Amino acid sequence: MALHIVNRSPYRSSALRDCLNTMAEGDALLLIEDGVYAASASAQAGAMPAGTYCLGADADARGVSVSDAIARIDDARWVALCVEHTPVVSWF
Amino acid sequence: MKFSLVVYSAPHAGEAAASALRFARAVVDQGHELYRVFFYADGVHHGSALAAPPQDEQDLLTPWQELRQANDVDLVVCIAAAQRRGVLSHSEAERLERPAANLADGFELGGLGQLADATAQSDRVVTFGGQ
Amino acid sequence: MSTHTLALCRQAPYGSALAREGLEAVLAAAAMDQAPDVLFLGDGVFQLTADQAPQEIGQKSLYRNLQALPMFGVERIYVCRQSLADRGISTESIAVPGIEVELVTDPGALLARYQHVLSF
Amino acid sequence: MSKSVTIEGREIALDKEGYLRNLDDWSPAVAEYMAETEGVELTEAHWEVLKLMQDFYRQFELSPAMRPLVKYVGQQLGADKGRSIYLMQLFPPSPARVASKLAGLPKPTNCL
Repeated sequence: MALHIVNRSPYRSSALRDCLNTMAEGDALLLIEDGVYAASASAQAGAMPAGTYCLGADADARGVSVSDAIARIDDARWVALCVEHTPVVSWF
Repeated sequence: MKFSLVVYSAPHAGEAAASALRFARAVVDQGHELYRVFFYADGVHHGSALAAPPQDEQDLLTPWQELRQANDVDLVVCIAAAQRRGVLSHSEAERLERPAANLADGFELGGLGQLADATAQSDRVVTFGGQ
Repeated sequence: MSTHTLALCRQAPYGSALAREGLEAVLAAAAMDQAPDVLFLGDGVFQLTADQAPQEIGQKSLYRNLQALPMFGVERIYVCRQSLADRGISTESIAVPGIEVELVTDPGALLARYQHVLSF
Repeated sequence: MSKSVTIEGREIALDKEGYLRNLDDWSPAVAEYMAETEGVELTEAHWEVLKLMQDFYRQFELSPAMRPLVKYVGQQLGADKGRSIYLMQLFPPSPARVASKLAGLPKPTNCL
Protein backbone atom coordinates (compact mmCIF):
# COMPACT_ATOMS: atom_id res chain seq x y z
CA MET A 1 0.00 0.00 0.00
CA ALA A 2 1.20 3.46 -0.92
CA LEU A 3 1.65 6.56 1.23
CA HIS A 4 0.64 9.77 -0.56
CA ILE A 5 1.99 13.07 0.74
CA VAL A 6 0.23 16.30 -0.29
CA ASN A 7 1.76 19.70 0.57
CA ARG A 8 -0.48 22.12 -1.35
CA SER A 9 -3.66 23.89 -0.36
CA PRO A 10 -6.67 22.26 -2.03
CA TYR A 11 -7.92 25.73 -2.94
CA ARG A 12 -4.82 26.63 -4.93
CA SER A 13 -3.53 23.50 -6.58
CA SER A 14 -4.72 20.29 -8.20
CA ALA A 15 -2.29 18.25 -6.09
CA LEU A 16 -4.90 16.92 -3.66
CA ARG A 17 -7.45 16.24 -6.41
CA ASP A 18 -4.88 14.41 -8.57
CA CYS A 19 -3.86 12.42 -5.51
CA LEU A 20 -7.40 11.46 -4.51
CA ASN A 21 -8.16 10.41 -8.09
CA THR A 22 -5.11 8.17 -8.00
CA MET A 23 -5.31 6.65 -4.53
CA ALA A 24 -6.08 2.96 -4.31
CA GLU A 25 -8.14 1.26 -1.62
CA GLY A 26 -6.06 0.93 1.54
CA ASP A 27 -3.53 3.65 0.61
CA ALA A 28 -2.70 6.26 3.26
CA LEU A 29 -2.77 10.04 2.78
CA LEU A 30 -0.60 12.48 4.71
CA LEU A 31 -1.34 16.22 4.59
CA ILE A 32 1.68 18.47 5.26
CA GLU A 33 2.57 22.17 4.79
CA ASP A 34 -0.32 23.99 3.04
CA GLY A 35 -1.95 20.59 2.51
CA VAL A 36 -3.18 20.77 6.12
CA TYR A 37 -5.90 23.23 5.11
CA ALA A 38 -7.72 20.19 3.73
CA ALA A 39 -7.68 18.68 7.24
CA SER A 40 -9.46 21.61 8.85
CA ALA A 41 -12.56 20.72 10.84
CA SER A 42 -14.40 23.54 9.12
CA ALA A 43 -13.41 22.56 5.60
CA GLN A 44 -13.88 19.52 3.42
CA ALA A 45 -12.24 17.11 5.85
CA GLY A 46 -15.35 14.95 5.74
CA ALA A 47 -14.49 14.08 2.15
CA MET A 48 -11.06 12.71 3.06
CA PRO A 49 -10.63 8.96 2.79
CA ALA A 50 -10.10 6.69 5.77
CA GLY A 51 -6.39 6.53 6.56
CA THR A 52 -5.79 10.28 6.30
CA TYR A 53 -3.11 11.81 8.50
CA CYS A 54 -2.07 15.39 9.15
CA LEU A 55 1.27 16.72 10.34
CA GLY A 56 0.43 18.37 13.68
CA ALA A 57 3.26 20.91 13.56
CA ASP A 58 2.11 22.24 10.20
CA ALA A 59 -1.52 22.47 11.37
CA ASP A 60 -0.49 24.27 14.58
CA ALA A 61 1.72 26.67 12.63
CA ARG A 62 -1.30 27.74 10.62
CA GLY A 63 -3.84 27.68 13.42
CA VAL A 64 -5.74 24.91 11.69
CA SER A 65 -8.01 22.89 13.95
CA VAL A 66 -7.78 19.35 12.66
CA SER A 67 -10.95 17.37 12.10
CA ASP A 68 -11.57 14.46 14.48
CA ALA A 69 -11.74 12.16 11.47
CA ILE A 70 -8.07 12.80 10.71
CA ALA A 71 -5.11 11.55 12.73
CA ARG A 72 -2.66 14.22 13.92
CA ILE A 73 0.90 12.90 13.80
CA ASP A 74 4.43 14.04 14.63
CA ASP A 75 7.63 13.71 12.60
CA ALA A 76 8.54 10.35 14.15
CA ARG A 77 5.19 8.88 13.09
CA TRP A 78 5.72 10.39 9.63
CA VAL A 79 8.89 8.32 9.29
CA ALA A 80 7.03 5.26 10.57
CA LEU A 81 4.29 5.76 7.95
CA CYS A 82 6.99 5.78 5.27
CA VAL A 83 8.40 2.55 6.66
CA GLU A 84 4.95 0.92 6.67
CA HIS A 85 4.05 1.90 3.11
CA THR A 86 5.53 1.52 -0.33
CA PRO A 87 5.82 3.42 -2.58
CA VAL A 88 5.88 6.91 -1.03
CA VAL A 89 4.36 9.36 -3.53
CA SER A 90 4.68 13.15 -3.19
CA TRP A 91 2.12 15.51 -4.73
CA PHE A 92 3.15 19.15 -4.91
CA MET B 1 15.73 0.86 6.81
CA LYS B 2 17.67 2.85 4.22
CA PHE B 3 16.19 6.21 3.12
CA SER B 4 17.13 8.69 0.43
CA LEU B 5 15.55 12.10 -0.13
CA VAL B 6 15.15 14.17 -3.29
CA VAL B 7 14.76 17.92 -2.74
CA TYR B 8 13.50 20.25 -5.50
CA SER B 9 12.84 23.40 -3.50
CA ALA B 10 15.22 26.22 -2.71
CA PRO B 11 15.81 27.13 0.93
CA HIS B 12 13.74 30.11 2.07
CA ALA B 13 11.46 29.84 -0.98
CA GLY B 14 8.74 27.92 0.83
CA GLU B 15 8.34 25.32 3.52
CA ALA B 16 9.46 22.28 1.53
CA ALA B 17 13.17 22.85 2.26
CA ALA B 18 12.48 23.01 6.00
CA SER B 19 10.22 19.95 5.79
CA ALA B 20 12.99 17.97 4.12
CA LEU B 21 15.40 18.89 6.91
CA ARG B 22 12.91 17.97 9.65
CA PHE B 23 12.16 14.67 7.95
CA ALA B 24 15.87 13.92 7.52
CA ARG B 25 16.48 14.50 11.24
CA ALA B 26 13.50 12.32 12.14
CA VAL B 27 14.82 9.52 9.91
CA VAL B 28 18.16 9.36 11.73
CA ASP B 29 16.54 9.95 15.15
CA GLN B 30 14.38 6.87 14.54
CA GLY B 31 17.51 4.81 13.96
CA HIS B 32 17.22 4.50 10.19
CA GLU B 33 20.01 5.08 7.71
CA LEU B 34 19.90 8.21 5.58
CA TYR B 35 21.94 7.22 2.56
CA ARG B 36 21.76 10.24 0.28
CA VAL B 37 20.02 13.56 -0.18
CA PHE B 38 19.89 14.53 -3.85
CA PHE B 39 19.33 18.24 -4.46
CA TYR B 40 17.76 18.86 -7.85
CA ALA B 41 16.02 21.68 -9.74
CA ASP B 42 15.81 24.75 -7.44
CA GLY B 43 16.91 22.50 -4.57
CA VAL B 44 20.52 22.97 -5.75
CA HIS B 45 20.54 26.35 -3.98
CA HIS B 46 20.95 24.36 -0.76
CA GLY B 47 24.57 23.90 -1.81
CA SER B 48 25.38 27.61 -1.81
CA ALA B 49 27.78 28.66 0.92
CA LEU B 50 26.80 32.28 0.44
CA ALA B 51 23.32 32.35 1.97
CA ALA B 52 23.29 34.70 4.97
CA PRO B 53 19.89 34.70 6.64
CA PRO B 54 19.41 37.00 9.67
CA GLN B 55 20.22 35.44 13.07
CA ASP B 56 16.57 35.14 14.07
CA GLU B 57 15.67 33.11 10.96
CA GLN B 58 16.20 29.46 10.28
CA ASP B 59 19.64 28.35 9.08
CA LEU B 60 19.15 25.77 6.33
CA LEU B 61 22.83 25.13 5.63
CA THR B 62 24.65 24.25 8.85
CA PRO B 63 22.11 21.60 9.95
CA TRP B 64 22.67 19.67 6.71
CA GLN B 65 26.42 19.89 7.18
CA GLU B 66 26.00 18.58 10.72
CA LEU B 67 23.86 15.69 9.48
CA ARG B 68 26.62 14.83 7.05
CA GLN B 69 29.27 15.01 9.76
CA ALA B 70 27.37 12.98 12.31
CA ASN B 71 25.68 10.43 10.07
CA ASP B 72 27.81 10.26 6.93
CA VAL B 73 24.92 11.34 4.70
CA ASP B 74 25.79 12.01 1.04
CA LEU B 75 24.71 15.54 0.14
CA VAL B 76 24.72 15.53 -3.66
CA VAL B 77 23.92 18.62 -5.72
CA CYS B 78 23.02 17.84 -9.34
CA ILE B 79 25.77 19.31 -11.46
CA ALA B 80 23.62 20.12 -14.51
CA ALA B 81 20.89 21.85 -12.48
CA ALA B 82 23.58 23.64 -10.44
CA GLN B 83 25.43 24.98 -13.49
CA ARG B 84 22.27 26.65 -14.74
CA ARG B 85 21.62 28.27 -11.37
CA GLY B 86 25.15 29.22 -10.41
CA VAL B 87 26.19 26.77 -7.71
CA LEU B 88 29.76 25.88 -8.60
CA SER B 89 32.71 24.10 -7.09
CA HIS B 90 36.19 25.54 -7.56
CA SER B 91 36.97 23.20 -10.43
CA GLU B 92 33.65 23.90 -12.17
CA ALA B 93 34.05 27.65 -11.75
CA GLU B 94 37.44 27.37 -13.38
CA ARG B 95 36.24 25.08 -16.15
CA LEU B 96 33.25 27.29 -16.93
CA GLU B 97 35.24 30.52 -16.56
CA ARG B 98 33.10 32.01 -13.82
CA PRO B 99 34.49 34.53 -11.31
CA ALA B 100 33.78 32.62 -8.09
CA ALA B 101 32.92 29.27 -6.56
CA ASN B 102 30.28 28.86 -3.86
CA LEU B 103 29.72 25.15 -3.20
CA ALA B 104 29.45 24.71 0.57
CA ASP B 105 31.60 22.29 2.55
CA GLY B 106 30.00 18.89 2.94
CA PHE B 107 28.16 19.11 -0.39
CA GLU B 108 29.40 17.51 -3.59
CA LEU B 109 28.43 18.03 -7.21
CA GLY B 110 27.26 14.84 -8.87
CA GLY B 111 25.45 13.54 -11.91
CA LEU B 112 21.93 12.26 -12.25
CA GLY B 113 23.44 8.80 -12.02
CA GLN B 114 23.62 9.42 -8.28
CA LEU B 115 19.84 9.79 -8.22
CA ALA B 116 19.43 6.52 -10.10
CA ASP B 117 21.88 4.91 -7.67
CA ALA B 118 19.95 6.28 -4.68
CA THR B 119 16.74 4.65 -5.90
CA ALA B 120 18.57 1.38 -6.49
CA GLN B 121 20.26 1.39 -3.06
CA SER B 122 17.43 2.67 -0.87
CA ASP B 123 14.35 1.03 0.62
CA ARG B 124 12.47 4.33 0.55
CA VAL B 125 12.86 7.50 -1.51
CA VAL B 126 10.87 10.56 -0.48
CA THR B 127 10.62 13.67 -2.69
CA PHE B 128 10.19 17.22 -1.42
CA GLY B 129 8.93 19.72 -3.96
CA GLY B 130 6.89 22.81 -4.54
CA GLN B 131 7.58 26.33 -3.35
CA MET C 1 16.33 3.75 -11.48
CA SER C 2 15.24 0.77 -13.52
CA THR C 3 11.82 -0.76 -13.74
CA HIS C 4 11.11 -0.79 -10.02
CA THR C 5 10.92 3.01 -10.26
CA LEU C 6 8.12 5.07 -11.78
CA ALA C 7 8.67 8.68 -12.81
CA LEU C 8 5.40 10.55 -12.22
CA CYS C 9 5.34 13.65 -14.46
CA ARG C 10 2.67 16.18 -13.43
CA GLN C 11 4.04 19.51 -14.61
CA ALA C 12 2.98 21.35 -17.76
CA PRO C 13 5.91 22.25 -20.05
CA TYR C 14 7.60 25.69 -19.90
CA GLY C 15 5.71 27.05 -16.86
CA SER C 16 7.70 24.80 -14.56
CA ALA C 17 11.37 23.91 -15.04
CA LEU C 18 10.63 20.58 -13.38
CA ALA C 19 8.90 19.35 -16.55
CA ARG C 20 12.21 19.50 -18.44
CA GLU C 21 14.37 18.52 -15.51
CA GLY C 22 12.16 15.50 -14.89
CA LEU C 23 12.66 14.39 -18.47
CA GLU C 24 16.40 14.97 -18.14
CA ALA C 25 16.46 12.70 -15.09
CA VAL C 26 14.63 9.99 -17.03
CA LEU C 27 16.98 10.31 -20.02
CA ALA C 28 20.09 10.25 -17.84
CA ALA C 29 18.94 7.08 -16.06
CA ALA C 30 18.01 5.51 -19.40
CA ALA C 31 21.44 6.35 -20.84
CA MET C 32 22.85 4.25 -18.00
CA ASP C 33 20.50 1.38 -18.74
CA GLN C 34 18.36 2.09 -15.68
CA ALA C 35 15.32 3.59 -17.39
CA PRO C 36 12.33 4.06 -15.12
CA ASP C 37 8.78 3.67 -16.35
CA VAL C 38 7.08 7.00 -16.93
CA LEU C 39 3.50 8.11 -16.18
CA PHE C 40 2.12 11.44 -17.38
CA LEU C 41 -0.75 12.60 -15.20
CA GLY C 42 -2.53 15.88 -14.44
CA ASP C 43 -0.99 18.85 -16.28
CA GLY C 44 1.90 16.56 -17.25
CA VAL C 45 -0.19 15.38 -20.21
CA PHE C 46 0.29 18.85 -21.75
CA GLN C 47 3.92 17.83 -22.36
CA LEU C 48 2.64 15.37 -24.96
CA THR C 49 0.67 17.74 -27.15
CA ALA C 50 2.14 18.42 -30.62
CA ASP C 51 2.54 21.89 -32.18
CA GLN C 52 4.69 23.20 -29.32
CA ALA C 53 6.71 26.13 -30.67
CA PRO C 54 8.48 27.74 -27.71
CA GLN C 55 11.20 29.61 -29.66
CA GLU C 56 9.66 33.01 -28.96
CA ILE C 57 9.69 32.43 -25.22
CA GLY C 58 13.33 31.44 -25.38
CA GLN C 59 12.94 27.77 -24.58
CA LYS C 60 13.75 24.49 -26.28
CA SER C 61 10.91 22.24 -27.37
CA LEU C 62 10.06 19.71 -24.71
CA TYR C 63 8.00 17.83 -27.26
CA ARG C 64 11.10 17.34 -29.42
CA ASN C 65 13.11 16.24 -26.38
CA LEU C 66 10.43 13.66 -25.60
CA GLN C 67 10.81 12.20 -29.08
CA ALA C 68 14.35 11.22 -28.11
CA LEU C 69 13.04 8.73 -25.53
CA PRO C 70 13.16 5.75 -27.94
CA MET C 71 16.81 6.54 -28.72
CA PHE C 72 17.50 6.19 -25.00
CA GLY C 73 15.63 2.88 -24.89
CA VAL C 74 12.27 4.09 -23.55
CA GLU C 75 9.69 2.89 -26.04
CA ARG C 76 6.51 3.00 -23.98
CA ILE C 77 4.94 5.62 -21.73
CA TYR C 78 1.87 5.54 -19.52
CA VAL C 79 -0.69 8.34 -19.79
CA CYS C 80 -3.63 8.92 -17.45
CA ARG C 81 -6.84 8.67 -19.48
CA GLN C 82 -8.87 10.78 -17.06
CA SER C 83 -6.31 13.61 -17.12
CA LEU C 84 -6.65 13.80 -20.91
CA ALA C 85 -10.46 13.78 -20.71
CA ASP C 86 -10.50 16.51 -18.04
CA ARG C 87 -8.44 18.74 -20.32
CA GLY C 88 -10.32 18.04 -23.53
CA ILE C 89 -7.32 16.37 -25.16
CA SER C 90 -8.12 13.57 -27.58
CA THR C 91 -6.07 10.41 -27.28
CA GLU C 92 -5.14 10.64 -30.98
CA SER C 93 -3.59 14.08 -30.56
CA ILE C 94 -0.87 12.98 -28.14
CA ALA C 95 1.00 10.54 -30.37
CA VAL C 96 4.76 10.82 -29.86
CA PRO C 97 6.69 9.34 -32.80
CA GLY C 98 8.35 6.06 -31.94
CA ILE C 99 6.62 5.69 -28.57
CA GLU C 100 3.79 3.40 -27.63
CA VAL C 101 1.27 5.27 -25.47
CA GLU C 102 -0.49 3.07 -22.94
CA LEU C 103 -3.60 4.75 -21.54
CA VAL C 104 -4.14 4.10 -17.85
CA THR C 105 -7.61 4.13 -16.35
CA ASP C 106 -6.52 3.15 -12.84
CA PRO C 107 -3.30 5.02 -12.02
CA GLY C 108 -3.47 3.85 -8.40
CA ALA C 109 -3.13 0.24 -9.48
CA LEU C 110 -0.16 1.21 -11.66
CA LEU C 111 1.64 3.01 -8.80
CA ALA C 112 1.18 -0.03 -6.59
CA ARG C 113 3.53 -2.03 -8.83
CA TYR C 114 6.60 0.08 -8.01
CA GLN C 115 8.92 0.31 -5.07
CA HIS C 116 9.74 3.96 -5.75
CA VAL C 117 7.76 6.78 -7.33
CA LEU C 118 9.78 9.87 -8.20
CA SER C 119 7.46 12.84 -8.63
CA PHE C 120 8.42 15.54 -11.13
CA MET D 1 42.61 31.22 -21.08
CA SER D 2 39.80 31.74 -23.49
CA LYS D 3 40.83 32.64 -26.97
CA SER D 4 39.69 33.30 -30.43
CA VAL D 5 41.07 31.85 -33.62
CA THR D 6 40.78 33.08 -37.16
CA ILE D 7 39.33 30.51 -39.50
CA GLU D 8 38.58 31.31 -43.13
CA GLY D 9 38.96 34.99 -42.30
CA ARG D 10 36.40 34.90 -39.50
CA GLU D 11 37.25 35.37 -35.85
CA ILE D 12 35.83 32.45 -33.87
CA ALA D 13 35.53 32.72 -30.08
CA LEU D 14 36.31 29.54 -28.15
CA ASP D 15 36.13 28.82 -24.45
CA LYS D 16 39.08 27.44 -22.52
CA GLU D 17 38.11 23.86 -23.36
CA GLY D 18 37.91 24.72 -27.02
CA TYR D 19 34.11 24.74 -27.39
CA LEU D 20 32.40 27.36 -29.52
CA ARG D 21 31.07 30.30 -27.54
CA ASN D 22 28.45 30.89 -30.25
CA LEU D 23 27.05 27.79 -31.86
CA ASP D 24 26.26 29.78 -35.04
CA ASP D 25 30.01 30.06 -35.72
CA TRP D 26 30.27 26.43 -36.74
CA SER D 27 31.52 25.57 -40.22
CA PRO D 28 33.31 22.53 -41.67
CA ALA D 29 36.58 24.46 -41.41
CA VAL D 30 35.93 25.03 -37.70
CA ALA D 31 35.41 21.28 -37.30
CA GLU D 32 38.74 20.67 -39.09
CA TYR D 33 40.47 23.04 -36.68
CA MET D 34 38.91 21.39 -33.62
CA ALA D 35 39.73 17.93 -34.93
CA GLU D 36 43.38 18.90 -35.13
CA THR D 37 43.38 20.05 -31.50
CA GLU D 38 41.77 16.72 -30.51
CA GLY D 39 44.31 14.76 -32.55
CA VAL D 40 41.69 13.43 -34.95
CA GLU D 41 42.09 13.38 -38.72
CA LEU D 42 38.68 13.78 -40.29
CA THR D 43 37.79 11.25 -42.97
CA GLU D 44 34.53 10.51 -44.76
CA ALA D 45 33.65 8.11 -41.91
CA HIS D 46 34.05 10.93 -39.37
CA TRP D 47 31.99 13.36 -41.39
CA GLU D 48 29.01 11.05 -41.72
CA VAL D 49 28.91 10.69 -37.92
CA LEU D 50 29.30 14.45 -37.37
CA LYS D 51 26.44 15.06 -39.76
CA LEU D 52 24.31 12.58 -37.80
CA MET D 53 25.17 14.36 -34.55
CA GLN D 54 23.81 17.56 -36.08
CA ASP D 55 20.72 15.74 -37.38
CA PHE D 56 20.13 14.28 -33.92
CA TYR D 57 20.42 17.72 -32.36
CA ARG D 58 18.04 19.29 -34.88
CA GLN D 59 15.52 16.49 -34.46
CA PHE D 60 15.51 16.24 -30.66
CA GLU D 61 17.13 19.52 -29.51
CA LEU D 62 19.48 17.44 -27.35
CA SER D 63 23.10 16.35 -27.62
CA PRO D 64 23.24 12.57 -27.70
CA ALA D 65 24.85 10.60 -24.89
CA MET D 66 26.75 7.48 -25.93
CA ARG D 67 23.85 5.05 -25.84
CA PRO D 68 21.42 7.06 -28.01
CA LEU D 69 24.26 7.98 -30.35
CA VAL D 70 25.08 4.32 -30.94
CA LYS D 71 21.41 3.56 -31.60
CA TYR D 72 20.94 6.52 -33.94
CA VAL D 73 24.07 5.71 -35.95
CA GLY D 74 22.92 2.11 -36.18
CA GLN D 75 19.54 3.15 -37.53
CA GLN D 76 20.96 5.59 -40.06
CA LEU D 77 24.20 3.96 -41.17
CA GLY D 78 23.65 0.29 -40.48
CA ALA D 79 24.35 -2.12 -37.67
CA ASP D 80 28.08 -2.49 -38.37
CA LYS D 81 28.58 1.21 -37.63
CA GLY D 82 26.09 1.38 -34.78
CA ARG D 83 28.58 -0.01 -32.29
CA SER D 84 30.42 1.82 -29.56
CA ILE D 85 33.75 0.31 -30.61
CA TYR D 86 33.38 1.82 -34.08
CA LEU D 87 32.63 5.28 -32.68
CA MET D 88 35.45 4.89 -30.16
CA GLN D 89 37.93 4.32 -33.01
CA LEU D 90 36.73 7.45 -34.79
CA PHE D 91 36.51 9.79 -31.81
CA PRO D 92 38.68 8.59 -28.94
CA PRO D 93 38.57 8.61 -25.98
CA SER D 94 34.95 9.72 -25.49
CA PRO D 95 32.91 9.73 -28.72
CA ALA D 96 29.85 11.60 -27.40
CA ARG D 97 32.01 14.40 -26.00
CA VAL D 98 34.53 14.71 -28.82
CA ALA D 99 31.99 14.38 -31.64
CA SER D 100 29.63 16.88 -29.94
CA LYS D 101 32.43 19.40 -29.89
CA LEU D 102 33.45 18.85 -33.49
CA ALA D 103 29.84 18.95 -34.66
CA GLY D 104 29.32 22.31 -32.95
CA LEU D 105 26.78 21.12 -30.39
CA PRO D 106 26.50 22.59 -26.88
CA LYS D 107 29.12 21.78 -24.29
CA PRO D 108 28.04 18.76 -22.23
CA THR D 109 26.95 19.46 -18.65
CA ASN D 110 29.25 16.84 -17.09
CA CYS D 111 26.11 15.16 -15.95
CA LEU D 112 26.98 11.49 -16.28
